[in-house]
Amino acid sequence: MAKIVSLSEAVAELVHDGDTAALEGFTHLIPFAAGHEIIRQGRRELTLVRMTPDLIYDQLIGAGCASKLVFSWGGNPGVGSLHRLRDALGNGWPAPLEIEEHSHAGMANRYVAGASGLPFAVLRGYAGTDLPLHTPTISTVTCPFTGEELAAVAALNPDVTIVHAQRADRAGNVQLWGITGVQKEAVLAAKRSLVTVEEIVDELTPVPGAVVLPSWAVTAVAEVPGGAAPSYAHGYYDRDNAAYRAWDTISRDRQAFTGWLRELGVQR
Amino acid sequence: MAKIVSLSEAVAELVHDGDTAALEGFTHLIPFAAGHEIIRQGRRELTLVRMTPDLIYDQLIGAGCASKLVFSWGGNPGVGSLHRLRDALGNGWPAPLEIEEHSHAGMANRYVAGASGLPFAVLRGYAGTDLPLHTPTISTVTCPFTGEELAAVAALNPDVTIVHAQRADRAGNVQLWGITGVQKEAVLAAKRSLVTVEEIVDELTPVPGAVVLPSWAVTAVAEVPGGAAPSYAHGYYDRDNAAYRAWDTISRDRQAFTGWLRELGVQR
Amino acid sequence: MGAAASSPDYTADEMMSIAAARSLRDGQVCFVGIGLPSTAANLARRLHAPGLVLVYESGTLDTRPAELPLSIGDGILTDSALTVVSVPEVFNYWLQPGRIDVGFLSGAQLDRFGNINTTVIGEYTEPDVRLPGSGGAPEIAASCREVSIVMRHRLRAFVEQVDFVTSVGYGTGPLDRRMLGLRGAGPVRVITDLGVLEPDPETSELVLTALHPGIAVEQVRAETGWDLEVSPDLMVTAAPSARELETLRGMRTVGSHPDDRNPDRTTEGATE
Amino acid sequence: MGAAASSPDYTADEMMSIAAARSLRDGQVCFVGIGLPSTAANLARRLHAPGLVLVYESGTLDTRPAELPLSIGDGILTDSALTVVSVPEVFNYWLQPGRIDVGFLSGAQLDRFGNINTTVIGEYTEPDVRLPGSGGAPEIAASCREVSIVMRHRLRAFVEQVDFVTSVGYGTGPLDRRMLGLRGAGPVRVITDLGVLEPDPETSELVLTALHPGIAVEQVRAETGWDLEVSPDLMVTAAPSARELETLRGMRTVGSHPDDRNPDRTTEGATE
Repeated sequence: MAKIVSLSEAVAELVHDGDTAALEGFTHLIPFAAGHEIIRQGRRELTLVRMTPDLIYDQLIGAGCASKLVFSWGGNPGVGSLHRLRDALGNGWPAPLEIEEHSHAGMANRYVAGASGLPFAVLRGYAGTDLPLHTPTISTVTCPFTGEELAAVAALNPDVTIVHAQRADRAGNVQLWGITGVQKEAVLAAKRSLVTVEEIVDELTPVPGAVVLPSWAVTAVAEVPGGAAPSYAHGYYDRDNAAYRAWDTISRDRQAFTGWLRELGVQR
Repeated sequence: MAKIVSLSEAVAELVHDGDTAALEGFTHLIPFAAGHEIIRQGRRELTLVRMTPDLIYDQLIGAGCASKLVFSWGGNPGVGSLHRLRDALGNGWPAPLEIEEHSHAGMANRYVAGASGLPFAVLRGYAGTDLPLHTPTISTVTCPFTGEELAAVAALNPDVTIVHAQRADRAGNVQLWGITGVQKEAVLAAKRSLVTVEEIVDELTPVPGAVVLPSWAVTAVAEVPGGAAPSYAHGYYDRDNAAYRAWDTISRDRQAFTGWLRELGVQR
Repeated sequence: MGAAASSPDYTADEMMSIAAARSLRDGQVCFVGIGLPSTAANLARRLHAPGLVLVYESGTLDTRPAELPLSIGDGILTDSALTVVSVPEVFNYWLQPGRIDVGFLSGAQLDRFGNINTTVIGEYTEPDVRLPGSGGAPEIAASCREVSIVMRHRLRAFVEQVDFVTSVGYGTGPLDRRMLGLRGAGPVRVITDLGVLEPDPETSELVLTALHPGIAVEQVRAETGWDLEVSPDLMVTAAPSARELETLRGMRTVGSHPDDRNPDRTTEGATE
Repeated sequence: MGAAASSPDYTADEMMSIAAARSLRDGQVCFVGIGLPSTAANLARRLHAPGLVLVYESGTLDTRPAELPLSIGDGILTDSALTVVSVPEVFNYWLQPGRIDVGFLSGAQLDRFGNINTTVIGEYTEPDVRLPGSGGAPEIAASCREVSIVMRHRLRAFVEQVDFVTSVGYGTGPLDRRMLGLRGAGPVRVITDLGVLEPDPETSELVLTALHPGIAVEQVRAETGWDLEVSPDLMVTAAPSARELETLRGMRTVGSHPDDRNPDRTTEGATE
């Protein structure tokens, strides 16, 4: 059964230096508040896993929390590049960053395999691309019935997955809706999981298109209203597109970024 | 885009002698009316695919429509055995019946592979059981990352899949809810598909837990109110448990069964 | 035969259901087949385990039916479920990775190593009796953290070796599960209408560890097709309490009918 | 440079979006990346293809946004979708089996065989420019029945050979797709702000098949890094109609802002 705890307790207990951590949410419901708490608590040497690194990983990388990034598309959606990511990759600032690069289909299937208790997943992918030359978690398998060769990707089983959802009930059952991305798979693939929610309610009224994560499949739930901003929480608040644009300016410059970190409450 | 047609037209056009046909629905939403229409139109030599053959396949088999059954659990749920199935297997009446037998997990994954355009699926299954000795669509694959051996099952791609749903709109988009079983996968795995629905409506109001099949993924839709009886359609009518019990008596006896066929409008 | 003669207050089947219910602990996640397992799990939920989480292979997660379902896919399971997932999902995301604490199984035949047959009696190609088949059982047996087997204790069912291995218990001995890559612990108890069998920790062979009240060891051995060993710590099951019996008898099956008094007619098939 | 000088009524980018929109037929199912593809597809839906089915990789199926989304996962896509599925499902059940008629892609580099690079300029381990990466593009390129590429025609982008193959066009020639097991037809057209390239049926090399109004062949060749062949049947694109321009200019991006006038700033990444 999921424990209901504060965000700082949850991060202190569930996210350790050196962990493989996945913060998921496909544009929608990105767990920004949890990411910021990881920065504040000064975690180091994380392997950060996420299909679309987005601002949240640009911030974690810039803050020096990560030593490796596993991803499939690293940009500021609708705006441009992730400058902290580029600075880490190109100049090792503030720390060198290793990468493991996949396609979306590959990453999604890695989570599916992880959630399914399988060591790998099969897909039609990567054939003819240069990705397998650089990514050891891409291989091939042969169909035992047809002899056809297909792509195989290694399962992802993060030490900890963090997602944001609209609601949980007092028993810790979680409900999210709108674009639900790979959140279910990312939570089920992980050894430990934290779900931050907009609100904790007495009862989870059914919602069309909702994904429900039973309490017994989640480690901890923390109530964090606004915890997905500047991304959005369908039915609660909209995406703050201006903040995404403003990040382009902040993140281009190390000094501006350090100022942003200071505002977050981080001294460096 | 799905065509909206009558049930008899749909069966005439989409189900051919010798086809591999899947009529799916896990206890709920079993497409009985479509099955009866196949009996009436006298199809022969079908390979019938279904996780839980249930009464509908007992009827099709007894009527002589099938030459092969692909399945994972063949009983009258909550009542007992399928006597027409047993008579076909044991005595070749009215025709010999070949079987291809799986577990539920295997069958479900065969549909998943079929829906995904993959030739096979991987699962933890069958190890140590006697099923692989008799079922050639069960094999093994080795994980290219860990060396672990896992079960592999061949994809199912029926010539035609038939399911029943609560509603469709006039464009042929389909909506079903409650226990949704493997219906989505069975439809997506098939070359052609027919969905019978309780009603055709102007607009598909969203329903919690609903699966929506877009019109462009369905071949034909036929309005058949009550088309799942004596199984049930969540929100429309309940399961007729008495009919399931009564079938035990009818199906035990070839003569009683032939009388039932006659009532269905079949002369033999 | 069985307990009914010496215990006029309850039937042997009732003792079996109650013993099965008692084996479940509050908060466990239980994968439930129809018939006896469903009766036992729903009974436990009404007695000592209100937080028992029931998962049915139809995809209904954490369901709390007010009445007993007649089949694994009854509407009553949907209405009371926390959520309903697809059948591929229930097997791939919920059962396969080992998220289920207890799987309940039954069968037409059970052997000394806890292997279950729900496929055929006799040869596969020319069977004496064709049974329903596997359903979800092989993977329930493989993947649940532990398995409980509930079935009536009859000589024709408790056999030296099953005619067909539908679901693996311990295979041919204590090393097989690991060699086969099965990650759950396997069958940790067999609850019958006569008593309870458990695997010997050394050999994995099922031995008699408890008798229901009024049942003699010889009665059990007479209904067992192998030379059944008896645990030195043989227990006697507590008789059903008034509350247990009352609760069990008060559970009504959906759309009920005089025939529904025995909700276990389908025990020959492990699950649907 | 480009068309703007000779055609004061519209920009070269507008011509490109309109040409891309025209390439879509009513009733097609289209896998849409953000930026130019999303603009073109939504424009087509408002013009001649009201029944165009848009699928975004965020899992929104058959979505009809009233405004243009800024990102691939905007709420506006959910609100107007027939249904929303998970990201694994959109790739596995919808893209992979070949259910999508047209995939729209863009890139930082495109080569003579239609291969696309959205990963790095330079060496992978020591890149000159690190680009966003693959996103959904490799499998879109592999599995859609056909692919349309939309990108600005610049010498640095239209190269002899891409530095990194993120998404396969025709590989090294006409036999590669079959040998690689790719089931879609590959890129059937490249729509730029100068004209249209299509693969030669024999060699699969991209050749110039249409010029936008006011553009000269030499202009295109000057912006192409290989010895661009010109089709003997070279066409001239029809200039944008008033209705096309008006509709394009009337499309507003969600939460719009002066910067949103160019909804294609992210064309360096094929999709998110």
